[in-house]
Amino acid sequence: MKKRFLVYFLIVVAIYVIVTVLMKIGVIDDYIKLNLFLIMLNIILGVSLNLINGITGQFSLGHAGFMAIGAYTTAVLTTLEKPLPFYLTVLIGGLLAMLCGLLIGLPVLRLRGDYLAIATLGFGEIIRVIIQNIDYLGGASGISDIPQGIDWTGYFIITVITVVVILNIINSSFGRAMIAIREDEIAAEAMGINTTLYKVLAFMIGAFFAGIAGSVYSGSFGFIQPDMFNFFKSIDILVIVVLGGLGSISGSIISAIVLTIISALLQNYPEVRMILYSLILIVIMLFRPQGLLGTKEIKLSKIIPMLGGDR
Amino acid sequence: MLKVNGIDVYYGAIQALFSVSLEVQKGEIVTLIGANGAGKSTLLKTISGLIRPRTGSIYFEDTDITKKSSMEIVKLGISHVPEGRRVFPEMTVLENLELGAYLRKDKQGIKEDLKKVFERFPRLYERKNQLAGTLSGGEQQMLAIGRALMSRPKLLLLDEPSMGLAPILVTEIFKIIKEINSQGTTILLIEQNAHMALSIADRAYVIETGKIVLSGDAKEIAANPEVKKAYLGG
Amino acid sequence: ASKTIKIGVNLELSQAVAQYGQKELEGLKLAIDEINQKGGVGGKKIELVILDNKSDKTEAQNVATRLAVREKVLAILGPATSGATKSAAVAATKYKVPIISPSATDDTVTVDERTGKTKAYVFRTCFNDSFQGNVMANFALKTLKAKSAAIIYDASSDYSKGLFKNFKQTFTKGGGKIVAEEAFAKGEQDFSSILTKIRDKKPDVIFAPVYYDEAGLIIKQARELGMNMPILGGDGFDDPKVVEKAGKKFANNVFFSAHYSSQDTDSKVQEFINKFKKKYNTEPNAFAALGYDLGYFIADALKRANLKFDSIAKDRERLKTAIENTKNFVGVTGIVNINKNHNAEKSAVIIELKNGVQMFKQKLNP
Amino acid sequence: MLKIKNVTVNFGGIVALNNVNIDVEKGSIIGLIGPNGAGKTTVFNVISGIYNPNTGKVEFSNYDITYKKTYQVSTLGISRTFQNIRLFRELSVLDNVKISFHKNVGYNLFDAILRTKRFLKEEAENHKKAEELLKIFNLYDKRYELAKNLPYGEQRKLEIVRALATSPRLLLLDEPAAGMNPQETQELKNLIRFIKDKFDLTILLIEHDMSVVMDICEKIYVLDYGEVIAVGAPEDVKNNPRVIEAYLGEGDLEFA
Amino acid sequence: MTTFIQQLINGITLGSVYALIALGYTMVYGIIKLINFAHGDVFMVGAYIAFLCVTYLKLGLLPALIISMIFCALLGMLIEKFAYKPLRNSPRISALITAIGVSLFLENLMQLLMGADSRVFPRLVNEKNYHLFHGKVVVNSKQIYLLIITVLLMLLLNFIVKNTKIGKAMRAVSQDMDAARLMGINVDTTISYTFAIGSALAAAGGVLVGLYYNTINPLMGVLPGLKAFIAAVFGGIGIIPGAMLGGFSLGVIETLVSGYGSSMYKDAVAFALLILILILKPSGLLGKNIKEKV
Ligand SMILES: Nc1ncnc2c1ncn2[C@@H]1O[C@H](COP(=O)(O)OP(=O)(O)OP(=O)(O)O)[C@@H](O)[C@H]1O
Ligand SMILES: Nc1ncnc2c1ncn2[C@@H]1O[C@H](COP(=O)(O)OP(=O)(O)OP(=O)(O)O)[C@@H](O)[C@H]1O
Ligand SMILES: [Mg+2]
Ligand SMILES: [Mg+2]
Repeated sequence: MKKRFLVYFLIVVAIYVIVTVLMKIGVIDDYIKLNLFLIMLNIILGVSLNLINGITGQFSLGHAGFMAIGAYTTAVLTTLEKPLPFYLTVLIGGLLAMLCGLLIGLPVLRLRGDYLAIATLGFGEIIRVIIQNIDYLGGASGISDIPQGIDWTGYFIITVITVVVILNIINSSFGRAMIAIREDEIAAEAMGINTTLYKVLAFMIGAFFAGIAGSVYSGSFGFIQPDMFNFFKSIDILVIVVLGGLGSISGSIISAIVLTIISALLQNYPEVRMILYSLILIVIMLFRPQGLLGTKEIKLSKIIPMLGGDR
Repeated sequence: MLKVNGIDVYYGAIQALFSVSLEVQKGEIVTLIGANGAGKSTLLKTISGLIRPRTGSIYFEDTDITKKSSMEIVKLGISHVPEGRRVFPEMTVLENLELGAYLRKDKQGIKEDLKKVFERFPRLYERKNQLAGTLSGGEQQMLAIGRALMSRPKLLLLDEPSMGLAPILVTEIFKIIKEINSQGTTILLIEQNAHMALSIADRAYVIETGKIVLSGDAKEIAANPEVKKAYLGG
Repeated sequence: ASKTIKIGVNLELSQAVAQYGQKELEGLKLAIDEINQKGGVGGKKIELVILDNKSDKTEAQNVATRLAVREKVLAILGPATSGATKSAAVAATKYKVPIISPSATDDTVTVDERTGKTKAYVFRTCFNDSFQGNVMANFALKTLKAKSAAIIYDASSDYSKGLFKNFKQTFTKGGGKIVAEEAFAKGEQDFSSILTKIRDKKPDVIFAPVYYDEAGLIIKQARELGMNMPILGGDGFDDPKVVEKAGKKFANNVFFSAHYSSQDTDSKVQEFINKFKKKYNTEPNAFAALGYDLGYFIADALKRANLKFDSIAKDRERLKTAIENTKNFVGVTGIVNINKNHNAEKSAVIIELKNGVQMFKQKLNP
Repeated sequence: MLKIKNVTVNFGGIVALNNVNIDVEKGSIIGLIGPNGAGKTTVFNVISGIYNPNTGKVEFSNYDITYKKTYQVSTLGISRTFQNIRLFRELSVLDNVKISFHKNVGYNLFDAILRTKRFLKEEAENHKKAEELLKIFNLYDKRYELAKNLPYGEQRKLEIVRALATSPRLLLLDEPAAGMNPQETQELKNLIRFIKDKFDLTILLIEHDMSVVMDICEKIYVLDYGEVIAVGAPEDVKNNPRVIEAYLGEGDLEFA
Repeated sequence: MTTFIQQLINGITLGSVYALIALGYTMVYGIIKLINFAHGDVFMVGAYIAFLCVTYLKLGLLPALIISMIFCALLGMLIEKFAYKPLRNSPRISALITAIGVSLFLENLMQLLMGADSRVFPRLVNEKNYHLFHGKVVVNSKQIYLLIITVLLMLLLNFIVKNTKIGKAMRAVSQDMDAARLMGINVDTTISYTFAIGSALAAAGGVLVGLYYNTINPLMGVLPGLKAFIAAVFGGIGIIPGAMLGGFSLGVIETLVSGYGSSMYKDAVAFALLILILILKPSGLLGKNIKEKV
């Protein structure tokens, strides 16, 4: 247990150190850095939606709405006369999104499947339309010139925290309760699991991290507009999750990386960019119907056998 | 009439049947007994074309049906009553029966057969407009058999028709099987209730983890001490 | 030093608003081809590095960053829309590379929202929303003698909301009354319910700051509901499709502000229209004209910039200064002066549709 | 221990249970039999809170559980298996069992996120407990198999293990022997007796296999058309003419 | 009052458009439980094919409509074969992603081939306005056509599914694919037919909508597609009359909200109402709330 923890820890630190050094010597330029940010944002969004869709099996299409809440919270609070510290606004953004998750989750999570999808889609859109009509929030033109409050180190730490927290939840009795709901709600209830509670909990935690992603976005990209958080953004996040493999956190991470890189590479082909992108989506799904990793996780113990450990 | 020659069947990487051979003569009742997961249902599914064997061949009345689709196999006269009844739950009893005759074009013949099924299962006639999903287990079993008969099969494959039924219905179902057979339909029957199955069958096969280990006259098999111990409860 | 001058293009070429970006690119390419054929700028040809931002604001910043850091362009042309431009502006400021939008009309594109300071590297070559909104409000009040107006706008578009806001301000200040404010969202095709609502309010005019797709539908559906009052719009109306969609018999009593009039007898305008038709086999619209002007605009600035090709950062500064000093640049869409807020001061025209034909009505200077 | 009092359940027009009274004494094994569609499973569903009765009352240890939610019923100490197997199919055998420990878990969400000592200790304990349970049922060797890949009979057994893992006082088994051959059924009977003693259980059992019911039940309730038509010791029920007519039939086949 | 009637007419017209697309959506869903996100884009392709037939081949409305329906039927079958069939045994949501892929593909291919700019659909039918209540209520002849055609198609589709042999096969396939095979039903062909019919319907919808609004563009299917999906779910997904009812409800709700409330919040209020109704009726307007038999 201890040994494995140490190895993971060292790997994470190593990644951080290597990337930081590469940035210092200019191998990683600002363009790559920006795309690294996008990758990390997509990881946070994908992993958090995976908790709702993949682990708990609740078909949510409203993730962009939660992201919007975080994004606007930070945008507003860091542009006040007396701005709040950036990281405090990130926390507030996450918490507000979580609160919304609670308010939305309680009534709608009794719906199932596509009915739930429509209801969450609806709530995502409601959030967006409301923001769009609040002049204080810039209405349709959004908020620009948001101070930059976060750089590579902050991004990295927040991403690692998100992944670790969600993994730790999944690999606990609470995570197993959520998975049981996905597998068979009636059986889960019969085994003593308060399904409503855990559905709402998963929804709130997912919303929390989506809010954080929104905050971080505001604090690094400097401009937000309600449009950015529409239904299609939710679809984009869903694609990350399904492509990586429903329920697989490492899958979401890999798929966030792959999709972001593909998108960046396709910038060179303006005319056919989206055609290629759509074909890639289709082809990946045809060859890996369960997603890149299925429901499996990449585990160190499989790569480095001497670490042993359980399965 | 039916000849299965050394088939190997896989589910993905898992092999479920190992070089299984089996024969059914016209007019017979043949039963297949074996423990859970031995591969009985798999064999029936392979015969009716739901799964394909990797090697080996299956002949029905001298036609090679190994690579034929379910549709063609049904057309040739094989009907399969699957494990767990599999009636169409949101259709009425009547619609279920009509679907049994899906490939037939002789309206008059269908009408006659429908009448015959209702005569055999008066209970179904009473419930002909009820949705199949709301029938009780026994009624669903009758419907599944009736539906299979609607295609006028030469060979009827039955997969555990007595599962989950009340004792009184078990007796009833076996009676019906016997009757259908005596009217000219050949039957291949799978049963956990080996006792009953052996008592109505002409011949029997015993299957263990995907391999046929024993075959012969039903009476002889029933008397075999090994079989007695393993399948008849001592 | 290289043989070409690299200029980046960051436009909406796919997805939601590709129709604007694609048209601008057509105009822009036409202009740059002409310039290069005539020998380019100072003996060097202009090389466009064209990237698609897929109508996505994040991607607009991503593309701008790439053009600035990787492709090492001297300046970036585009994006077309205000939101994408504001997002790309973050990169422009960070990497000190000038960006020029041909059509981002939101007032705050070139100035910092909070400090009110001009963004050093952000420019545009079109007039902004407040100008157009004022122009149309004054036109309604003074020329049409309207006392009341209803507004239909796209709540998801900053362009539409910007015009709406400014029209309302000027119109009410001038003693007019806004009797209805109705919103819809992009992609809407059916306006009958809001029109029915407006019909009851009997306004003297309808102001619809929308793009041509919606404009045609609004005119048609209003007339079908028996509403014959004047319908006013902004430059979004300036496309032949408006008439095609509304139908000739309905395209009456419609007035809009535009960058130029295709009826303008000015040789520059007619020449452009002919060249465009020749190359692309369709009529140009306002976006195409704006894209075309942008090509000559950047060439003009490059000529005056005294580029030394010693360091890209220094050349960018020189180019920026040259853009800031643009005076009396003559384009198809009018004469452009860049003011201290990096906005283009240019004239607008008001066009009337009569039986589907564009008629020049008025010319208005800033 | 469990008292079902005058319970009636309607589905639209169908009366699934009509004024049913059932009494389960602590420490006993009670059988519930009756023709298909008689309402046996419905009784289980009412007890476990999946359906609410239209009228009547269910008491457990003198505590009214009529309108309790399913998970609350489980928390109070009643666990069940399902007639149509409802395992968590895509999960390992071990995880199927561990899920059932959830209601007794003592750490909270923050312990889990921060991996505190308390969390680690309890997880290790649960792991051990699950393995021990599986050993009893001879499923230990298959603990890492996915539940869906087990043969039918073992799936039924796993359902029982999973129910046991919630540490119930009352266990409801719905046709545990369905789809098993006589040999397997025999083993199952022994197993049920064994766990009853080992875990100090009370058991209510639905089964169509008379050899099971007659051998291990102390008392049998017979349902027909939603009504209790007979109650009593196995021998009495077996010879009750109403039960024979409605359910048992005239015994063996007499053809050939 | 007259305003209300006018608004109701507006709403029903808009609802017809939603319903028309929702029918195909629900039909495909009913059989293979797939949210066919590309449906809205087949609708767009249908409009373009008719547009091409009319403007370049100078065909009349009817031949253009028929060609477009046949073309889209084939397109639908092709999409099913290549993008959905290989995923039939995979999680439902995987096919949803390929559906999104197909949708993006069709949109962007059309943008590439025909340009992103919108096209004007030629006027092919004579329009007539009927003035009721002293001219206070206007009904357009196209609105009447649209409504009648939608209702007729719904009835036709319902008849096909309920009463014909192929319809029965479709229902059998939707309830139990393997059991359907055992009845001798060719499952692949049946699903193919379903897509063909659904896509032909979408094409008809595209042509009608193109005619009604006389404008088409490569993204015209996105919003109506989304709305139709919502309408189909709202009516009880998989239920044919439900799709129509859902479409009309959505159209009327949207119209009344913007007509009597605030148009700014139209979508938000419409969604809120939908969610409220769904919470009260969790399987849609016509969906039977079948409690799973345990
Ligand atoms: N769809 C499937 N995928 C993978 N393995 C399967 C599948 N269906 C059956 N198997 C495996 O194939 C083997 C044979 O199964 P089969 O259903 O034929 O057994 P059976 O003799 O009918 O058993 P039962 O008495 O339980 O019905 C078993 O080990 C089973 O786990
Ligand atoms: N959710 C439901 N909706 C409608 N009818 C139902 C429902 N659940 C059960 N029924 C009906 O209630 C009656 C009793 O069903 P139940 O499942 O309790 O029977 P059972 O005694 O368990 O039969 P079996 O031995 O076949 O399992 C049946 O007629 C059944 O069709
Ligand atoms: Mg079997
Ligand atoms: Mg039962």
